[in-house]
Amino acid sequence: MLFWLILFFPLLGAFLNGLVLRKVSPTVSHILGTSALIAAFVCALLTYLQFLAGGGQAQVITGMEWIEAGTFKAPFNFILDRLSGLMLLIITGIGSLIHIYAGGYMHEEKATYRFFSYLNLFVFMMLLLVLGDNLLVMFIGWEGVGLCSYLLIGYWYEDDKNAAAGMKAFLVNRIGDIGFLLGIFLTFKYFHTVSFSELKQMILSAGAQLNGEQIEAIGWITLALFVGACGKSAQMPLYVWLPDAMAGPTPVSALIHAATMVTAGIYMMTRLNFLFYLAPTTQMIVASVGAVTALFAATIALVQYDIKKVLAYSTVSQLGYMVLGCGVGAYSAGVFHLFTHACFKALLFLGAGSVIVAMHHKQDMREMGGLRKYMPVTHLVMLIGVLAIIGFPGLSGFFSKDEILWRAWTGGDQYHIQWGLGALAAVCTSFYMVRLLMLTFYGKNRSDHHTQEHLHETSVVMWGPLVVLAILSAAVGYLNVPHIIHIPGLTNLLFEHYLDPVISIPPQVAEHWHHLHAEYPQSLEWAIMAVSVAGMAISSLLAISMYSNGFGRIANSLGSAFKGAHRVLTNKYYVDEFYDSYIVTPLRDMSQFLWKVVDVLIIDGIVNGVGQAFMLIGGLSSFRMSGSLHRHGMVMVVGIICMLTVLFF
Amino acid sequence: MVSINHYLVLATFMFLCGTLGVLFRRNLLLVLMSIELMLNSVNLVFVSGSRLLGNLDGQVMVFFIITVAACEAGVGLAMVIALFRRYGTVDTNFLRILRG
Amino acid sequence: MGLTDLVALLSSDAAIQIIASIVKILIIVVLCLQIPPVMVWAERRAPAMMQRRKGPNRVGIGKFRLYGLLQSAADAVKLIFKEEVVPTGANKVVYHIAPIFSVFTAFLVACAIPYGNDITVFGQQISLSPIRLDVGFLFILAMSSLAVYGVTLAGWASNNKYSLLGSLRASAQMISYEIPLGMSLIPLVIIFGTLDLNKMVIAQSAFPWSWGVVRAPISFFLFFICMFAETNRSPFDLAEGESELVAGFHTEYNSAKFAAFFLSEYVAMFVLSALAATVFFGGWQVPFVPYDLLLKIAFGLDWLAALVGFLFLLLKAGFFMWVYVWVRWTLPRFRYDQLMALGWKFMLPIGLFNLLITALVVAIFDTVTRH
Amino acid sequence: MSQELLFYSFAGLIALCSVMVVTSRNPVISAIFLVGDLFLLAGLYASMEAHFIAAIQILVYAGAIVVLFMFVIMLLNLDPDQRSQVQIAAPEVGVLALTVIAFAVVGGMLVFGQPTGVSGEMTAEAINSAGGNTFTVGMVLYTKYLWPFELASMLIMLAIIASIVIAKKDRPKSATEGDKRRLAHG
Repeated sequence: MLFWLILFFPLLGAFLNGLVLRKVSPTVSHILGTSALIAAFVCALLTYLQFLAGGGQAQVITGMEWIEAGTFKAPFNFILDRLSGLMLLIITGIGSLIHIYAGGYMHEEKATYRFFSYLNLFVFMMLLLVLGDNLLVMFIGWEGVGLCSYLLIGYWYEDDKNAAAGMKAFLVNRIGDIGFLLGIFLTFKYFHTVSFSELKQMILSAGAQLNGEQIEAIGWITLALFVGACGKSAQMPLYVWLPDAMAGPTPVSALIHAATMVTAGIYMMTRLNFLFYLAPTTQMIVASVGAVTALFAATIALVQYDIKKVLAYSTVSQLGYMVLGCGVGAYSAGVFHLFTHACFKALLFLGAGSVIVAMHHKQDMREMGGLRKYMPVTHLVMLIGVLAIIGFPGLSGFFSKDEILWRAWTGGDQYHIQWGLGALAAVCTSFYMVRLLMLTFYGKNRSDHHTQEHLHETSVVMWGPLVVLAILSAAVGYLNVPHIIHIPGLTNLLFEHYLDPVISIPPQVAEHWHHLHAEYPQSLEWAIMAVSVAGMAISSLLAISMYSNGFGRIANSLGSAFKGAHRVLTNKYYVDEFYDSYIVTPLRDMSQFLWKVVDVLIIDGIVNGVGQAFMLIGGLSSFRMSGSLHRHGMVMVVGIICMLTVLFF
Repeated sequence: MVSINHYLVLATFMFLCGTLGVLFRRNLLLVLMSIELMLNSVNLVFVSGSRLLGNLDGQVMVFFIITVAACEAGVGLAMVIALFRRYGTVDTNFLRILRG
Repeated sequence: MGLTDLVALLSSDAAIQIIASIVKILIIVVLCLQIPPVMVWAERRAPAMMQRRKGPNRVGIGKFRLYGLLQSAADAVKLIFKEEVVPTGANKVVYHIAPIFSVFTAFLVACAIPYGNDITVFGQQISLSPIRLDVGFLFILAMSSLAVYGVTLAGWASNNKYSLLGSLRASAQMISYEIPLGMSLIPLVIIFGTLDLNKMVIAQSAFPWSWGVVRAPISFFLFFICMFAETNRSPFDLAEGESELVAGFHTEYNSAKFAAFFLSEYVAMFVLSALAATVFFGGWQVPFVPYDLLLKIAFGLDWLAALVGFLFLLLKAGFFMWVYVWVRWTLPRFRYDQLMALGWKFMLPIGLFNLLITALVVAIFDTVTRH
Repeated sequence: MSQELLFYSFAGLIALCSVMVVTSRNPVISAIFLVGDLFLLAGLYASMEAHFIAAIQILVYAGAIVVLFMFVIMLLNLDPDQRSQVQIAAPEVGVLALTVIAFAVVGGMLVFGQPTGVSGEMTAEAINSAGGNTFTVGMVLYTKYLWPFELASMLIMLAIIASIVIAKKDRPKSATEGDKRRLAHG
């Protein structure tokens, strides 16, 4: 019962806000939307505690029948296990905080019922995605969150740019969805089920020997599903939509494009980890794509001026880490990074949102600076967020990111390059995040007089959630302390053991993985950690020295010394331009051809021709229509009499 | 004892009256009334059949037919009124919009 | 055929029933014919009482004036012996049929009211309503829905625009209020679980706390309003609003045919009053005296008990008749759109809601008592 | 004996009324005869122990539908010359003859036909012991025919809305030029 309420409340909120209470004031819609989510969070928490108290065994909750055709079955069943329970808490918990915050952020808008309705609907869809026990229910959620993302990116749809950004997100995601759909089709073709629990049982049961065809199919299935994950989780080469998605309101960026929706790909891969374990080639591809994306996005972020763009590329980069973690088989590390990232990236986005509100919706960091004295609370929480993301020892990012890098190194010799890329990306991360902090909060204020006059700390509705998130960002790292560090009273690798029942290595490859884990000495782990911390420290110091007072001499000279590289980075490697001229334009030309020639001339010609032919024939025979009701009735009666006569005699 | 044949013959006669009314009366209202007559003859068949066979489905069917007849009369009369407003007549001799 | 044959024929079961039916119908007709004079008298004396004047008190036989009661008799005689005038443009057949139809339907409904518990005569059980059906309730609704024809046809056949307007108003009003009327009574059917009015009366028992008015107060409220609207009585008497429509649908009627309309109107009032008493106030039940006890008090004579019950029914119905008069001299007339709005936008939704609630409560109660 | 007497008197009156409905020149008279028809049919139903249907027949048909007809007739208040005349031309006569003959044949077949069919359990005695006609019909209606019943209520809802929309007088619409031409043509 409680479980169903989790799903019910956000849907109710969306329904009420979107369809019933459209005329109410923004405050009412805010309270409605927020309380729906808080109620869902309370239910989720209770459900989760109940679930843990029950031993934390995965359970399938039977809903209603949905699609049944022959052997194909896709009921609305839901799975509650340690993974989905955790996601449940992240989505509803962080979602609640962001909802509270959004009330402050959106309070100048007029029709916020739309905003909160979409946001609640998003949460419902995300819950569906996370809780679904089969690929199809997950796909509904998958598409639903895509839809809500589209609607929210284009929330200020009067501006063409925002509408275009929404469209871009939607279309790029379509490419990924094709992969996902292919994955579903292939899964059903080779395993005759789309249910996670059945699939897991089939793969893991020792007796079930998969035949060669199925092993080969797993490679393709995982690859296809990974394409889907690439789309949703913004990996190369489908990441281009995420930076543009920042056109939406900042709470949306925080909730959808940082904390929850974009992690769907990682969630999906973790959910199906037993399949990915059986496909080493795919894992190699996954790890490579993740590492490359991490570095690629991080380098772009080095030179961006828009505060939200920096965070967007940072998100892409961090998602790359998580994907890297999945690729090297360290799913628990990936999910753990997902968890910590959800906390600190939501914090960073919301902090940036506060800055943007204070700056009257200016987002260019060149016009900021010195905000520390105007916004002390925001500064403090942003500082914690930045330290967390760059992996400052003791904060959450340190534990989660290092775990991924360590697992990448130990994943096997073939993964050392990926480790290198990841470590380099970490260096870049600390540079651009410190740069962001410096340009925003330190140095002299560079904004115009009018803006400067109105600079002030935001309301408690906005900084309250920030403080909660800051505490979370600082603290959650201690859930997964690596086993070389001993903190009294804390169990090492708590989180990893927590996820053990979900991460299930198939018996065929189990030996290989257990073997890998055993062989590395502790000193190596210390060394890897030292490398990361040193890189972080050096690049942070570099950034501080370069940007401590706006764009210093070093920054400018560096920019002019590497003019070419700077230009390439500023233009984001010309990826958008490349896509535009080699994919979008040819497609548009082809569509023009299909429209103007095939559709209008040929198809319409045939359809209209048929209609006109009938008009012609009808016109020729219409002289028999007298228009008299009775004549028609008589013809009918005579016809019936004739028919009956024939029937009887 | 009155056999079912009696009822059937009576129903046939009513149906004949209804049919002729539909075919030969020029007043749309009369046409609608004739249709009611036909429906009633069918109802009679249903009820007598229900009694003969000891099966209540026939009576339920009559219930539904009465429902449909009510709807038909409501919509039909609304159309008659709309027609009268537009053309000032309900005589089918003058209502030949569909003439080819 | 000898005398013994005749006696045998007359004492056969079927014959007893037929004779009983004829007697019952005669009693009802005679009873109903007494209603208009008494009511006319009441309608004159009551306002007089309210307005501190005397009212008719002169007409009498010799010295017996009977508070002017005989004024009505004199009026009736005058009315019937007036010259009949038929308007030239009238549709003669329909003009004559309409009042007959009116009286006919009013009397038919009056025949379906249970006037007392079943009695046994010559070993035959005889119910004290001429028309005893297990769907008696539906019968009453069906027949009262036919009352509208008399009004409609009369107005149309008179070939007078005031008559036509009055009849259209009256029939629209009657049709509109028939729906809330039915809606207000259906909850009672649900509660008592029967369509047989006599069984309803028995189910209510002699104790007022189990009467319909206690079990379904909202239904009674709706029914009470519909009573006035259905009979076109004040405050809903727009159909014959003298100041607007001369006299409504019976403007062109006079003499005996006018008397017929008069009769049917008062019979309809009586029927609704009796129905209210039957459905909501325990019908022929004597308050606080269960029928068994009543039978014992009446020396075990069931006809005597039934007679007492009948008198109590008349008493209860008479109260409502009095309320009719009372309201007429108390409340002003509604406007037509107010009337329609009240019927469709207020009474009907409440009726539906009441029906839903009653059904729910009964369903829950049944489920609870069954387990 | 009395059953047959009842049937023949009712049947005769029904036939008479049916003929009068169709042949009366005045629609009001037609409607009155239609009411008579419905009333007599209700009597026949009652004689066949179908009390519920009989009551419904009067309540709905006579009490509502024909009243509606009456209303519309009065509302339109047709001129005498608009009350319809039967036009008889050659094809009409042919169809008339054919129809009458066809119905006569069917009637003749029905007079001598033997009914066949699978008998159910709800004989008059069974119905009485099960709680009466209304009760048993209700049971069938709310169990076996529950969904059709709900659909019927939907249908009524639709019909109400449709009638209001069709007959609503939103803005006076006079006949367009095309309509006038067609009318003149016809």
